[in-house]
Amino acid sequence: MIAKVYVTLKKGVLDPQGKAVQHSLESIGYKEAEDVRIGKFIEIKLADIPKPDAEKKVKEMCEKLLANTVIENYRFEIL
Amino acid sequence: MIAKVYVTLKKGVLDPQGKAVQHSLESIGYKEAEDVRIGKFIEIKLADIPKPDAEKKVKEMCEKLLANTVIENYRFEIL
Amino acid sequence: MTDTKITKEVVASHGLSVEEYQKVLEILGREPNLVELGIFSVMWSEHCSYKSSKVYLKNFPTTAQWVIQGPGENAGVIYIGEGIGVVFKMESHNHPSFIEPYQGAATGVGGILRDIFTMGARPVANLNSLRFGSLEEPKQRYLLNGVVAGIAGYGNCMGIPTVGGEVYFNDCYKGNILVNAMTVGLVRVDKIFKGNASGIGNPVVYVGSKTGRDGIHGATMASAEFGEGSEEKRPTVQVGDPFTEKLLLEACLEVFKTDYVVGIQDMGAAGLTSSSFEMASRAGTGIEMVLDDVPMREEGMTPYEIMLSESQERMLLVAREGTEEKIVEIFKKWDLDAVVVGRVTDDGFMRIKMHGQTVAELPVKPLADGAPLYNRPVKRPEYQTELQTLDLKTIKEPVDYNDVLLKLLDSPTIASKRWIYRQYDHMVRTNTVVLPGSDAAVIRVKGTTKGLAMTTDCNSRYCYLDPYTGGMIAVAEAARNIVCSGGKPMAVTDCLNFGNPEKPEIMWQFQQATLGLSKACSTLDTPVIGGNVSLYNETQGVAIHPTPTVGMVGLLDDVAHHCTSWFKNDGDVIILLGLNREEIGGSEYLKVIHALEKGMPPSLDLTLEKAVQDSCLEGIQKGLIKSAHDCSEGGLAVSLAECCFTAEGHRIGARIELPVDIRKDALLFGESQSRIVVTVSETDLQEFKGIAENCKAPVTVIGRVGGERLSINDLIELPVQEMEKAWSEAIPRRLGV
Amino acid sequence: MKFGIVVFPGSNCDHDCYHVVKNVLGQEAEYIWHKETQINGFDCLILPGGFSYGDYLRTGAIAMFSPVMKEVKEFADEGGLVIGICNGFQILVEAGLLPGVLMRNKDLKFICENRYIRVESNDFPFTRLYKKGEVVRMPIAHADGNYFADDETLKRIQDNGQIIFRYCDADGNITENANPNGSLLNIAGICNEKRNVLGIMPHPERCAEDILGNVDGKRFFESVLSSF
Ligand SMILES: Nc1ncnc2c1ncn2[C@@H]1O[C@H](COP(=O)(O)OP(=O)(O)O)[C@@H](O)[C@H]1O
Ligand SMILES: [Mg+2]
Repeated sequence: MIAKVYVTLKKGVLDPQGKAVQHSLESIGYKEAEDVRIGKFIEIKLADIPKPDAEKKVKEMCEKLLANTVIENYRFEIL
Repeated sequence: MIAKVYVTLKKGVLDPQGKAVQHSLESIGYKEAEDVRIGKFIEIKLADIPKPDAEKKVKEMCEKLLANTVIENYRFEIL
Repeated sequence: MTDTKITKEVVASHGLSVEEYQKVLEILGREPNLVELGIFSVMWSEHCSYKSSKVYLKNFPTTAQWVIQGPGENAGVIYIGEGIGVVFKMESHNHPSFIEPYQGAATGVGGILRDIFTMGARPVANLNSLRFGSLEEPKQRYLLNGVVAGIAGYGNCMGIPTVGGEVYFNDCYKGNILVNAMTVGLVRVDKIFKGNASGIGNPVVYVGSKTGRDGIHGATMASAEFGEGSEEKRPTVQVGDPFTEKLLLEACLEVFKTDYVVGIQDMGAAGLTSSSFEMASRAGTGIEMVLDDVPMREEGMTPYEIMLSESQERMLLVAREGTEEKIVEIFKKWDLDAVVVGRVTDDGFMRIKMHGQTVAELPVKPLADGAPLYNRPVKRPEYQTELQTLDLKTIKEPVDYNDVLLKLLDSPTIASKRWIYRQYDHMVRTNTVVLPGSDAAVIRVKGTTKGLAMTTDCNSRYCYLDPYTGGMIAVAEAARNIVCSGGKPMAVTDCLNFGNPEKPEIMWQFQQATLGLSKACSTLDTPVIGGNVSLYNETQGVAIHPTPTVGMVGLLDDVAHHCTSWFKNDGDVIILLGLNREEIGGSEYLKVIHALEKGMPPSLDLTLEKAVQDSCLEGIQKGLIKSAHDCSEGGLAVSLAECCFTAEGHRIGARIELPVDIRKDALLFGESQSRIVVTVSETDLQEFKGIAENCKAPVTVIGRVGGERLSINDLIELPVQEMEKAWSEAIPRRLGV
Repeated sequence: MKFGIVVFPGSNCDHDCYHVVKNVLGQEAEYIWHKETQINGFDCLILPGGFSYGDYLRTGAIAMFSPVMKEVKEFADEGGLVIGICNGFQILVEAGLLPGVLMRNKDLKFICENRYIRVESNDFPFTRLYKKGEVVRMPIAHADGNYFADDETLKRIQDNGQIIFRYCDADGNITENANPNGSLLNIAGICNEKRNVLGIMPHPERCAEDILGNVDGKRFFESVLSSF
């Protein structure tokens, strides 16, 4: 079982990294990239546990460790 | 139009960050997280251009800047 | 938005008291609108107005022949000769760091750096003073990790070496950690810039990052006691962008080389509001600003949000008329926005416009300088007498002194901080002559023979037990550290961290501590040239120990004559300068071994202190002293142990014979002040003794350097390696790394 | 000899390199702004340490697109001497002038401290004045110095003698303990096949003066001089 977690910066939170990348893309000719936000993509290999348990656990992991909920949002899917 | 780019470490490339996170998860009681790999999740807001063009451009951005193909794979979707 | 009705609730939610709001009405002769209320609220917050502390700050000695700029500007400046000024200041970022340790600490560093380079100086060194609860708690480990990474992340990227600081662990900080950051910069004294909006008609230029909705009400947050619901305030955290700040630094320094700039100030707490009001107030002018032109990161921002945003990496600059375009050009080179957002006016009003409407119109002076000032009630706490009572007869002397020494070396407050400073780039700029790990850090001043020594110090347990003595000791200890590195103490910046000033007991602590600081600064001739106050460091009614952190800078005329704390060569003579007294109140020994924070802190005799410091400094300057290390937490035994192993890759033992005329635990672990352990070679002994006698400093030869063990009388006998292991692993072990 | 020191936005060891070249070695030095599209008259280029573009995305990744990099490549192709120190090394690998990548340190932390490194090869402009196998002490200061390359590349650079510096202990042993960041084969510095481009993670410019307590890095610069 695999959990895929997406951690993104909350709206309105400055993303210096995204800003620098957008700027760079623009300067090498990709004007169509109007905005860039950079987050994390985390893949977790889970032991085989019932899916509802997995959902619960992964949510906890996100809250406690994977996302900094002060400035980040997260979502995940379990496959 | 939004491009979502996922950059992940190639198989076989060590992921110290993933390992550290797995270790922390374990130490706070999440034994079911057997392996963790950490990648990037990049969202690009694109100007409205035809989708095939967008595909081509985003692929180029990935090859040139967003991923280092010595150690990373990428995939993307355009929405 | 401007139409929001100003109800009692709205006023209260802006942190203004009923009386304060009354004063607002008097000043305006009308009701403020919401934008105006927001401006009042941040300008009159404790953080910006110093309304509770000002009466006491007035007591600080602030002048000396070498002081070029005292308190009142973005940072103070001292003169070190050859046309060079040293600019330095310390500031707190306590509350934000508790909420988001990485970003809180990072933006704290970013803020203090801007205070320095806004003066026209190039920052050359960072320091910090950090305090956490016990590392046995996971939350505290998380906070330590985040804060250190944040300081490193910002300072390293800026290319400013972080050369020193201090870290304490005490339960009193578990709900209110302290993160105080200090920056030292160098400036040519004829090129100092100030926060002045003078010259009617001059353009007001906004430079740096775009404005977002970051940290709105941050300044008010820093002035409110933490309640249960403070986690809710999270989105007000700002994210730092050290890369942009690095560009801002270089761009500003480039602009400063021209004659385009009339005045400049960073947008720190309360952002555009405080920078514009303070600059206009200092110059006695007004400003008319058009907010539509402010570079914005988000859509639909209101005037209220723009004025109160605390987005980082921004400056407000007043330029000579006609130079606008050239300024814009320079900032453009560094990929930064620079936009004219207003003009200096002559009527003493701040007039703010947006969408063609005037959204605020406020008199500058009353807002900037007319904040209500409080002479808050003061009361010695009921518990103070009991706290200071310590009957030595009830304290059992230990059986195994080796064991006690090892336990003290393993106490995180005493232990090696290498895990922390290893994450800081402390060598960039190739000036760091004495790296972290000795007493004060020393950097050279390129192009001269000079060096600067710098340190931060405060033992807050002493301040808790007796704030007056504690305040004095903070200064004395800082000066002692400077002297041990070969510097002459020059001046002080402080960061006064206390609890809720509305409580008379806290205000008493504040009063006593600042009086103590003043006394020591006067006697040691180290004026206070700037600082910062952080109040309301309380959680659920429990305050931190009073923590008046002292940052001090000293001067070495010849940087080659610097000194480090560790023993150098076999056979060197070990000398104690100063006196051992039977003082164990407030010691780390009492806390770690007997679980008590009680008693009177060690006494401080400033005359003795001066004598000890003078003799040590002269001995170093004459090239006689090979190592110098002061006695602080853990007392003489810990100091001697540290001298054996703090050198990089070089351990060496010592044999010590101490005269025993006091309790043995006090002798070894008591924290009597005004003591320095120095070493000289046999051949220099007489000459140095002569110097010490001249200075009236008590000198005792206590032993010799050599071997692989430290032995003290028949009390301590330990392999250096074993002591080093305890000391160096204490923090990493607790962090589980 | 004339050195050019390339300044990217976020470079922060540019002044340090300049200082050593100019004031310690007494040579000519000039800064080169990263937007420069013409560079002439230099004998050696230094890409200094720092955080070009904030190290955002990946260290060195954004800087490789700076206009000046085209010039740097041409200069290197024509056999000019190019040194990348720390962030400069990271830029050179991202730009493909050197093989491999520099990943996050294995303990994920920024590390600043003195380290021992062993000089693996001295038939080479940048190390001529060191002895082969000599152990020197130099500061490191980086968060991403963990050298990685695929097996094939690694074998190739080994066979070609492109590994110039390796982390070791005080006695010159290449051990895991002596490796600060997880680098493969304890690699601290490599060169290209033509041996005119060098990447080094430690900072020789930080240990080239007596007052700083260590002069092991001085011979690095003197080597360059002597081979010119
Ligand atoms: N504890 C203090 N001791 C001396 N001066 C102080 C103290 N606190 C603040 N000051 C001075 O008051 C002025 C305003 O400080 P502050 O509001 O902290 O500046 P900033 O606007 O950069 O936050 C500065 O000149 C500062 O040096
Ligand atoms: Mg300021």
